[in-house]
Amino acid sequence: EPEQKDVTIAVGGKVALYYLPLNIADLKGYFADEGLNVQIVDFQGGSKSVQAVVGGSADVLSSSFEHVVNLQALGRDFVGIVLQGRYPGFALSVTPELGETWTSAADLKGKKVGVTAPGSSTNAMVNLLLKKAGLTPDDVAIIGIGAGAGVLAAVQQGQVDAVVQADPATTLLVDEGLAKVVVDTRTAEGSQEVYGGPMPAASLSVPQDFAEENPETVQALVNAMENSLQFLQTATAEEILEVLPSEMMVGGDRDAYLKMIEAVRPSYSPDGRFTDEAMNTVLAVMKEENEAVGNAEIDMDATYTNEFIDKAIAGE
Amino acid sequence: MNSQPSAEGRADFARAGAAIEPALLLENVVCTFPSRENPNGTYCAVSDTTISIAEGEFVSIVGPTGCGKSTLLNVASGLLDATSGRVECRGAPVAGINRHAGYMFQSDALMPWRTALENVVAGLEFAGVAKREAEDRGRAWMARVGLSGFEHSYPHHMSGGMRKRVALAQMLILDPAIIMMDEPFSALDVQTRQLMENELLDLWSADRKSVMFITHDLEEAIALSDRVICLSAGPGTHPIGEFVVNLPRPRNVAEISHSPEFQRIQREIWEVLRQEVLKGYAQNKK
Amino acid sequence: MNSQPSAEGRADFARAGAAIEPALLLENVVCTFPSRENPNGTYCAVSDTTISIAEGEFVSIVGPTGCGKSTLLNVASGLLDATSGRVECRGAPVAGINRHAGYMFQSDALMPWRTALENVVAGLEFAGVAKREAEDRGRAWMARVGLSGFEHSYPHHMSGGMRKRVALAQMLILDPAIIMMDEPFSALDVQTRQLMENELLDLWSADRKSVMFITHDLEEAIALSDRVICLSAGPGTHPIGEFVVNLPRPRNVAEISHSPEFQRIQREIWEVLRQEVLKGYAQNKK
Amino acid sequence: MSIYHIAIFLTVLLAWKLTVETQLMDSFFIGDPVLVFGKIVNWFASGDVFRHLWVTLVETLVAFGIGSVLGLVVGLWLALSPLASQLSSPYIKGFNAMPRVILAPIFSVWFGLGMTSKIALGITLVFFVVFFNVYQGVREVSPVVLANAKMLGASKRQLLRSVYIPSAMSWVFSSLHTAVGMAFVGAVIGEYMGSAAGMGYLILQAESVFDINGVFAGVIILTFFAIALDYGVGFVERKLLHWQPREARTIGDTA
Amino acid sequence: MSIYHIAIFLTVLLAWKLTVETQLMDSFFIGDPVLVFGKIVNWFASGDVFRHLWVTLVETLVAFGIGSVLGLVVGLWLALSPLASQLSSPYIKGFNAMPRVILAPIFSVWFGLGMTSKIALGITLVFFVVFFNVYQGVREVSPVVLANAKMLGASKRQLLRSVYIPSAMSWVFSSLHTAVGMAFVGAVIGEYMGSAAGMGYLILQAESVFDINGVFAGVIILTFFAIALDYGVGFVERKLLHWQPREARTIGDTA
Ligand SMILES: Nc1ncnc2c1ncn2[C@@H]1O[C@H](COP(=O)(O)OP(=O)(O)OP(=O)(O)O)[C@@H](O)[C@H]1O
Ligand SMILES: Nc1ncnc2c1ncn2[C@@H]1O[C@H](COP(=O)(O)OP(=O)(O)OP(=O)(O)O)[C@@H](O)[C@H]1O
Ligand SMILES: [Mg+2]
Ligand SMILES: [Mg+2]
Repeated sequence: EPEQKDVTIAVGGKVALYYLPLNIADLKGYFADEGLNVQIVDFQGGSKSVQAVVGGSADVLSSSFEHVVNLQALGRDFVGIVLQGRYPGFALSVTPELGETWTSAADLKGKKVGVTAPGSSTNAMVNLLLKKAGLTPDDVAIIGIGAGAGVLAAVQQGQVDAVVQADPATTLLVDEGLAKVVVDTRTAEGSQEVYGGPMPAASLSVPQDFAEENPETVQALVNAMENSLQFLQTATAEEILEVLPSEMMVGGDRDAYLKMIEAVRPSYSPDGRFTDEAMNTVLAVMKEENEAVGNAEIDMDATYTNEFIDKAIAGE
Repeated sequence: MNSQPSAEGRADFARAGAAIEPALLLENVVCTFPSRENPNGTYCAVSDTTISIAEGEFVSIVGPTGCGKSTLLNVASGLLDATSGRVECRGAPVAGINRHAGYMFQSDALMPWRTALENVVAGLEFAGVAKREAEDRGRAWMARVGLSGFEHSYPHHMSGGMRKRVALAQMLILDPAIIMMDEPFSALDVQTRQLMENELLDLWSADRKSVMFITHDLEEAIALSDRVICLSAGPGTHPIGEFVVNLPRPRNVAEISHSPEFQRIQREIWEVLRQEVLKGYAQNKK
Repeated sequence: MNSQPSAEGRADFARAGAAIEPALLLENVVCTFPSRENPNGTYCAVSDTTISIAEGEFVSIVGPTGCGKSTLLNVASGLLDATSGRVECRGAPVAGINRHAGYMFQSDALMPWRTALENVVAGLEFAGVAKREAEDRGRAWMARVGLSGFEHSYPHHMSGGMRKRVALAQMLILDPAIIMMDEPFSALDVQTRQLMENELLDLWSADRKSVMFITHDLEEAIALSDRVICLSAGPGTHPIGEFVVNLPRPRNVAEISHSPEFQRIQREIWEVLRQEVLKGYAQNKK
Repeated sequence: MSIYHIAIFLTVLLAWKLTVETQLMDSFFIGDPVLVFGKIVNWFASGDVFRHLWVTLVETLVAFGIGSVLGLVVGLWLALSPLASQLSSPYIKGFNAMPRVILAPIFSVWFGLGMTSKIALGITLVFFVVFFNVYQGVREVSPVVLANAKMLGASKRQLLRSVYIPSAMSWVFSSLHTAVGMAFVGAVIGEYMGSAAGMGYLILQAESVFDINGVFAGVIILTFFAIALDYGVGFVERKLLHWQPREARTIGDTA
Repeated sequence: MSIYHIAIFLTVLLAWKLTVETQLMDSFFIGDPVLVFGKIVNWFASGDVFRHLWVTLVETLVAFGIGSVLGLVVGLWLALSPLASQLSSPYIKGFNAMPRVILAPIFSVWFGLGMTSKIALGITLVFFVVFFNVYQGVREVSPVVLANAKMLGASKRQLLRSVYIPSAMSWVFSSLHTAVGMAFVGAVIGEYMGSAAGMGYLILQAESVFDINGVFAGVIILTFFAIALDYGVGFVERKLLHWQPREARTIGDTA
């Protein structure tokens, strides 16, 4: 029996494929099955959802795991309870002209690179790539262009030469022939190339106190998520699509959407567990890219727990 | 013109003037305002009024307060459209602003954002007169109305009488062919008033303008005019008497009031008006 | 009080009144305004003026236009602080609004968002009189000033003279101990004016209020007052003459002007004023 | 609503449709009026939209009401108290220039994720618009009318009720027309920044899946309600300001 | 800027610091004044901020200028042309209520990601504030002053210059005070939604990594500039409106 039945989950950009496991759990009623009454509150950006949970107006955070590490550096103890994605799913796409001659991130020198927002994970990815290529962030112009229709406009009008975006923006860009993917972290190889290992993506996390006070609630959440992840592993793309309401279908184009689901499927975590390798990767990346994390002592063991997910798997 | 207690010879002058095209003609004018007393009610301020002013004629209009004098000037100046009736100026129907007329309003109408001098020269400025020349003429007019030294004062820093004099200069500087004045001198002391009246007469006699002059001061009306028209009390105001003033010109406003002819006319007008006011007052008082 | 051409016996009345605490006392009042002509300049409108009004005394103030009459009323009513000098009302210095006084302004001061009746009863409303009673008294006053039937008209739908009468009723309905009026009747025709003057005299004689009355009409000033004060032309206005009017009361405003005493006083005042106006005018005209 | 309004409306729609059809602009960015219309019909037919609309309308109305009253009260207070006005003026100006979106997270800490935080955001927008106009309106009171009321014995409170407020009314209403818009903007932006219901939420959802027609459908529905609310304000305005002097007109005046 | 203003300012800072120290409120949301101050000093010392500040100021000023002039012109036009006003009124009201943030992507389609799109956003905010006030201001012109000017022979154009505009000036300035804030909001929100530089960009960057001190540093810098701009408007206002009737004062009047 969960201690707290009504749970508010904060998420920035709910309908993004990035958070598909959460949406499936909600839409297929897995939360309800566990006796939870979940309300998903949507925010305009990831950082806004974090603020809502820190401020106590939401209980559970569905965000990229990097936020959990960042929060610890700021003295806010959150624990990741289940991982939704094992690869970030971002892709660096460049204009077709640039794509033809593309060799490495060094080609970005002097170019305008669009990211979702300055300081965000997409910005961090650009910085990493630049560093690998021996450049600094000052060698390019970083432009915040959001993740909506503005991305297509910016590329179409040549206001950016390259963008780092998740899906659906990436797929849409490619389908429209506006851009070519050159670095793709939707796959293990891409993640390896950029981050030096499997980079954890979306996760569910809760404040430390919440986990201590409501272990049954957390367990129920994790159970539901585990079911959702299993479903994603086993179901066909069509079956997944069945679950989703039409409002979530990007551009209303069924075939395109199926293709998109296929493309991102490998990036979902197969079991929801946090692996040591992933934890090391994210710490290393964050140490370099985030000033607060760079200056802080981070105890990675405190940022996540596999206790609940292990129970959930065992309970199957 | 229901009753006409005194229709002397000079009345023919007015008639004749009318025949050879009056400077200003109001014919069967009716003005009905929406009334506030009841939602769909109306208030007939002026009913079936015919007034004709010949070229060069000085006509005063007197009547009980609230009878419709200002309303008539508004109609004659083209600011207000009559409910029915014909308004003509020098033979042409008045549509929109009457361009031949200068109008000095009863209430404060100076532009508060302009200094006295800027107000006086406003009309010249609108007519495209060069700034230098306009200011020179403006200064001269400020002096004529006794306000030298107040050129740069704003209206709200002037007394009621000073504002009136600025308004007077503002209108007269344009030298309009038809002058309409609504109680222009009521805020002035007797002496200043006489100076201004003489100023007006000088101007008028120089090139015989037509004047439509509203006043509550019978002496003033008689001293200045060729003809005095009395209006009845409202509602449904109409002329109830017309008095031709045959006193010789040029007249000195301060002295003329002692002549017996003057006093006779004054008594006559007084009588007509007194009954009218009492009637209206009784009516109102129920 | 530099010159005092006529200091009859009744002047002692005023003096005596002053000794036993005048209703209103202005002592050595100076009013200097910032001038617009040059940035740091000043304009001394009133200089070193002493005026005392006894309880129950009716005092008229006359003077050339723009000399500072309204300024004095503003000081006496507490609306304007004098640059220097003492202002007392019934023995207490006036600080802030003079609560004993009712003031009828020279310019339109009605609240445009209230109908005539609502304007008339405003003072009663402020004093907390019940709505029903206030309206009844308001209606009666509307009738007294001859405006029955216009209760629900807004000020801008009324003529100039009608607005003045509403303002009159608005002030008198409060029955103030000291009545100050700034050219109250100048927008009224002669007959209505006499009706209103008589109305005012009735009210005044009923319980002997003190009145400070500004007018440009000498006949009016003499007919109504116990004393007429003449002011000099500005700048630096000060009293230059004080005339006690010893005509018997009750007076009928329409008839009194024929008495020889009346005409003598009128001539005297006239003479004093005429010189003053010409002086001011010549000065202004340079 | 005359025939002309409808004609203009149809012309705009036609121009929009033509722009899309001729590919003058990409329908991906400006949508397609037919699809937008379909979306609106669909929303209302399925009843999905009512819950969201209700939330947004309540937020808007409450923000509009509270914000206007606050603006009125503070505006009156500061206009009549020169000291308070002088001391607070830099802060008021500063707050007015503060991008409110940045306050959204703080509001959700204080007021939660429900309607209250959106209302708070709306109030911060409405308040200033009304405030500045009331402040100026009070200072524009005719000095002689004010002096007259004082002489008639009005207390400070009565001056406020009988002179300052009526005199400033046309200023207030002018600002209310702007404020209607601001209240909607506040509610929708608040929802857009983070919420679980409301038209802003709906629009954010549509935007996330690049459903530009959904975005426009939401915007158009909001617009209609804004116009309706504005008509309401105009109605009250005409009732309250019927005393205002306009150019005189006689009956039968055809001008 | 008197000693009182400084005293109040220090009190506010102290209260802020105390709130944080006593954990009355979480410094995660309201930052720490000392750190905020450090951040500002740092930004200026390193010169990082100048580029961003410049961008935002230019956007703000241009939006303010164009928006105000447009508001003035359209306001005058519609106030003097009843037909145009009647036909366009629902559209104006609708646009005013449209949540502008949602238009940001469309603006970047039309105007690119540079300054122009932010200026456009700012204009849409400034315009309506000025417009509604000018519109009302013109209709409040004293009928008798207007009639007088007409009788003095003023043409339509001269009426505009000599009567309508001066008479509406205090309305315009009242709206300009609100508009200063709106211009800043427009620029910052625009940058926040997508840009390569500007204070909004800086704020968003800080927000992404939960650097609330950075956010506040940005907001405070903006606020100071807004106050400065507002003083500029106030200065021009006092110059242009010095004719306005206020309660009469004598020299030496101590009240
Ligand atoms: N705009 C208006 N709406 C309704 N009634 C009006 C309007 N203007 C004037 N009236 C009415 O018309 C009548 C005549 O008004 P008008 O101003 O012409 O009087 P008047 O003769 O000039 O009076 P006064 O000598 O007092 O100035 C009055 O009863 C007034 O109430
Ligand atoms: N607020 C002010 N600022 C500057 N000067 C002023 C102000 N008020 C009045 N004055 C000046 O003071 C003088 C006296 O003005 P006041 O209104 O008292 O005259 P008045 O005697 O009432 O004249 P009138 O008979 O024309 O009403 C005038 O010269 C005027 O210019
Ligand atoms: Mg009149
Ligand atoms: Mg005066």
